[in-house]
Amino acid sequence: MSYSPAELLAVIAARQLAGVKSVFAGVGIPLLAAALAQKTHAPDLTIVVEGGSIGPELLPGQLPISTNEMRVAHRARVLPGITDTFLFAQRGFLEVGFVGGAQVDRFGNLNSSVVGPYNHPQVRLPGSGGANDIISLCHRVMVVTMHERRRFVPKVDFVTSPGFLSGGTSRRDAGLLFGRVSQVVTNLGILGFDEESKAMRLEGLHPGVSVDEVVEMTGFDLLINDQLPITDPPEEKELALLRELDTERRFI
Amino acid sequence: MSYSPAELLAVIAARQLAGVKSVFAGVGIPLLAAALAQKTHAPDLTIVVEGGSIGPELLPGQLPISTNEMRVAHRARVLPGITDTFLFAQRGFLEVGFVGGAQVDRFGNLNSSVVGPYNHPQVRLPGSGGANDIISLCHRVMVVTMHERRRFVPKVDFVTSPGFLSGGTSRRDAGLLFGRVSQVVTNLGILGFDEESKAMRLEGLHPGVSVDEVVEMTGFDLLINDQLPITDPPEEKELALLRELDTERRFI
Amino acid sequence: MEPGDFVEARRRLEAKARPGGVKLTSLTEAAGWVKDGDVVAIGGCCYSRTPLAILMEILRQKRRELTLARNLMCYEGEWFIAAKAVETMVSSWFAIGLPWGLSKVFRQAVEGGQLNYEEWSHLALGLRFRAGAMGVPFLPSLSMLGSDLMGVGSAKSMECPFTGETIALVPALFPDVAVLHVHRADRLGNCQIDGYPHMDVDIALASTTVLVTAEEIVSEEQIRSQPDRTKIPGFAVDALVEVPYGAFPHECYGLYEADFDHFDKYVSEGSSQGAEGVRQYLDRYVYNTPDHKDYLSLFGAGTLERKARDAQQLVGRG
Amino acid sequence: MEPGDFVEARRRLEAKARPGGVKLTSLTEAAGWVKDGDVVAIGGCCYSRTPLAILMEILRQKRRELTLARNLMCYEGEWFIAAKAVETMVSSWFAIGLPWGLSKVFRQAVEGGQLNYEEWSHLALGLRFRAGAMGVPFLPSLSMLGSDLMGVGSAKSMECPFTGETIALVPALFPDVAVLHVHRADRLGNCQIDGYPHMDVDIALASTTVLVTAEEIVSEEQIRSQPDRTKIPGFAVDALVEVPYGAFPHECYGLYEADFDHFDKYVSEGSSQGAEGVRQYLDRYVYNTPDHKDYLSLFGAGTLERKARDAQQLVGRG
Repeated sequence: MSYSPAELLAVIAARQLAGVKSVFAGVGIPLLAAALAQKTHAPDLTIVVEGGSIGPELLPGQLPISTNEMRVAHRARVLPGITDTFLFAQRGFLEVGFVGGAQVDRFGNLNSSVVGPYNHPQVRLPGSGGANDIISLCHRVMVVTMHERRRFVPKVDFVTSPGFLSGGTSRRDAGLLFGRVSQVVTNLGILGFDEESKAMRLEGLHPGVSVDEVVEMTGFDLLINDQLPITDPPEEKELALLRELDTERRFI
Repeated sequence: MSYSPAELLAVIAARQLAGVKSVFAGVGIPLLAAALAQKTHAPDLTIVVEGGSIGPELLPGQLPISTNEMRVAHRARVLPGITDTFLFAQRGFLEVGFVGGAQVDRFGNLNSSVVGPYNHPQVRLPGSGGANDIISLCHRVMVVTMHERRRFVPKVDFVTSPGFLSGGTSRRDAGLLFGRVSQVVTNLGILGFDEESKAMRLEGLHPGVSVDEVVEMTGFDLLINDQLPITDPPEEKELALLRELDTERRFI
Repeated sequence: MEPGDFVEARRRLEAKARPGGVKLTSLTEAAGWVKDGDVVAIGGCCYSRTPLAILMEILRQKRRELTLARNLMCYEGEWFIAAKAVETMVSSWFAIGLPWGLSKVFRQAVEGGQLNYEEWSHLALGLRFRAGAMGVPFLPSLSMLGSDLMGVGSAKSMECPFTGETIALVPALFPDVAVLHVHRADRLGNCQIDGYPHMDVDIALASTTVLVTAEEIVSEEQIRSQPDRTKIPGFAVDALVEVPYGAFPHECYGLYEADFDHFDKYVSEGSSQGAEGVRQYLDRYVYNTPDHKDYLSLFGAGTLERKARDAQQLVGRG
Repeated sequence: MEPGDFVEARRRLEAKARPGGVKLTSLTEAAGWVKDGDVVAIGGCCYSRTPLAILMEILRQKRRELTLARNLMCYEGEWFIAAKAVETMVSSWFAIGLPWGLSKVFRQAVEGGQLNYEEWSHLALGLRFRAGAMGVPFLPSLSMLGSDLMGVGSAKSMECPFTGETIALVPALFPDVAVLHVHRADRLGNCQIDGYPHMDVDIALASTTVLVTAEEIVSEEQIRSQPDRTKIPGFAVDALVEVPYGAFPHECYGLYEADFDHFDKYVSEGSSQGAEGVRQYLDRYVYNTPDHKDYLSLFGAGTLERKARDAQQLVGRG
């Protein structure tokens, strides 16, 4: 069965949620992945969305395009204020978070603010939104992104969302006592971070992808695991569930 | 028309609310005074009660006996949480507060915690409740109390609720930038504080009360104004309104 | 846990792997979460929405050396003193209510040195719970500055780095257990409270373990039909028990008024005789009533119905 | 006002003697409270409950040199840039929404140096409003620590006096004016919001002047019958205007869904051509529509009704 890169991302991200009880998800692929996980590997999963929605259900064919709209509140159990929603994460209630960004570097730092200097940017991007908070406050965070050389840079121009900063203990030293970037899920493979140096490491490949291809699409020296398991391809059931949700194929 | 000391207190306190727009009132005399003011001198008065009730109306004959019960929420317009209710005062929304205490001293400090040392008290009293917050956070605060020598002490055993502390600028120096004890309304007269020293000063007498009587009932050296206007006695209308509210004469 | 230790508080929350599913259990099992020596925070305020049913069950289970934290303590505080179940109380006020004067039991316990009493201003204690709920070590305030309350607890003051002014810092309180009584919840523990919310939400979020009794367990559909009324999310709740009249003879907004006649009786026959009087009351009302229905039967159905009518009238639905 | 200056903020609130009575007025008079150079905080979030009617009136009144503060900015931000009405924006995010990509107008303004953009994390900006609402100079948080966001605004960090850990201190934001759109209010300004409350309550309490549009002005009796739904007390409100569809074509929870077809049109015919395209849009939709009814007539009654039906369906009342 064929599938798009976005479908692959959603399926792989969903599988990482096996047994997880709460997820802080943004709209698009993260929300689809969370909804898929709920129907497959994580029946007790509570989805939390930053606009202030706990436990919503997605309406097939009417997926939300912002974290603050009725489609994301559909059949929710709680509708807290936005600040309170983030404070649930700061207190420690939310296990897994999803983030993305225009740039990601070898220590998992993300940039969604500016290309170039902050005060005179070449490109002004939309900014953090909740990304900085999610990466700082959830137990663990998954970066979900397309794997492109212009995106995987040696050092982000601006640390919007702190990964492991300059590696080693620098994240902890800055006062970020909780949470960590646990995985980077891309359309090419699954990456993690070296326990000591916190440098990014290739840990798995998706079907049909070579190490060379990953290296080619990565703008910095990547650590590479000795063992590189090949991802099980998306199952028919997983794809069917996704496509039932995103009937318009807006995101997948 | 004859009236009880409690009725006198309620009437005088109500008159001090002329033109006031918001009052933080506890149950008993303060709430009666606020309700009376609303019907006479302060039509736009919003009553706020610490249990979390904004704009309630008293039910004649069913006056509340705690700040946290349905009688104090009757016909309220907002029912906020308790912490949020006090935060309205901290932000500066609430003009006048009422407090009382087992002891009050010449600088308007109040004690409702302990007689004797804190750790080995002769008498353990109920404690601050919201009194400390009200006196620290409202624009101005009125102490409403019976005038007794054992109550008007030179120095309170324990500062539960800070008046002017040790006088002069000491209240401001402690970080209490806002608010002040503006008046002490008793069954004998009306007292204020010297602008410089912040020592308590007799500023008015109720009908039939002599200066000697006030001095006799005060356990410290009281400043005494040259001019001591005599309070207008409670009017029939004021007493009638009070008695319509407290039909059981529970508090008056 | 030390005041303000947000790191340890969060680690405990992360470690306990709070269940995500159905939280329904019995009063006995719910109260079983409480261990000797725990810091137990009590929801409601004074005689409003006090979780009496579960507090009674904690007494039946003979817990010891507890710390109780509640913004305004009512006579449930006397019970724990008389039962020798409490070592320290953290509160801003302790009495039964204006008409009943000072608490003799409380006075004797503190004056006699059997009870540590840690006094905070009402707002300061609220901010301690809120700091806990927010997962931060402290909150700034102007409350308590200059007063002797600064010296009896663990508050600190600092120079504000933005304005140079003196600010009080109130440390987070992270209770081991919260006990709360709410109007309704679904089986996953999503709780709705009507009327004044008191400090229950902050207490729930600040505590490591949260035990809730609800007047009514309702369908998930019902909660979902009014999600903007849900105050406590299910992921913050460990145990949930349906207990109608679970706060009685204290009040529950809109559902029943407090039974002040019973308060009179409690004081005249019980607590006015000090701890021994309270123990006799507990024998009759708590230890000899194995469950909450037995307890309620001591009040009579007529009383319960009358108090329900009074409540409806007071909130304008009578 | 400097970030965190709670003293000045409180003095302003005390000085203005906020009226206690009826707050009803016209859109023109309400917007008249805004002065050139003011810091204006905008309620709602992205395209939800944006107070568009009053924002349009502020544009009609040709205000200049404003600072706009909003957690997630949607295309109303482009309007103020194109109208040369804004000098600085304080936000955590600026775009129109995923399908419409980056905002060309925003990019050109920032990249060309015509707009100061102060970026905060979403939580940090929320805490700035909350600190303001609480009347304190700052709130502690873990948000933004270690990131470059610490360097672009006025946040500080400190060693926690209770735990020794590093904590970020986010300074209070005290806007001069708040503009908010709510579901209903009584004439005294007691406001109820259905569904997600976003940050409106904190924004209202933090601001010196509060201007509210409501879908419906209801009786005081109605507010009093459900006081636990009231989010903003009347004493925090200066001006109140009844404006049905006051957020349209943005959404209002339960009442109307956003009109994404109009978004498409706005982008393709307007903002994709940059500031000039937006100015042409403003000419048609704002400057040439003297009041909100004229503006709504451009969308057609059929659209408004359809969006109302969609909304009811989404919240389960369809």
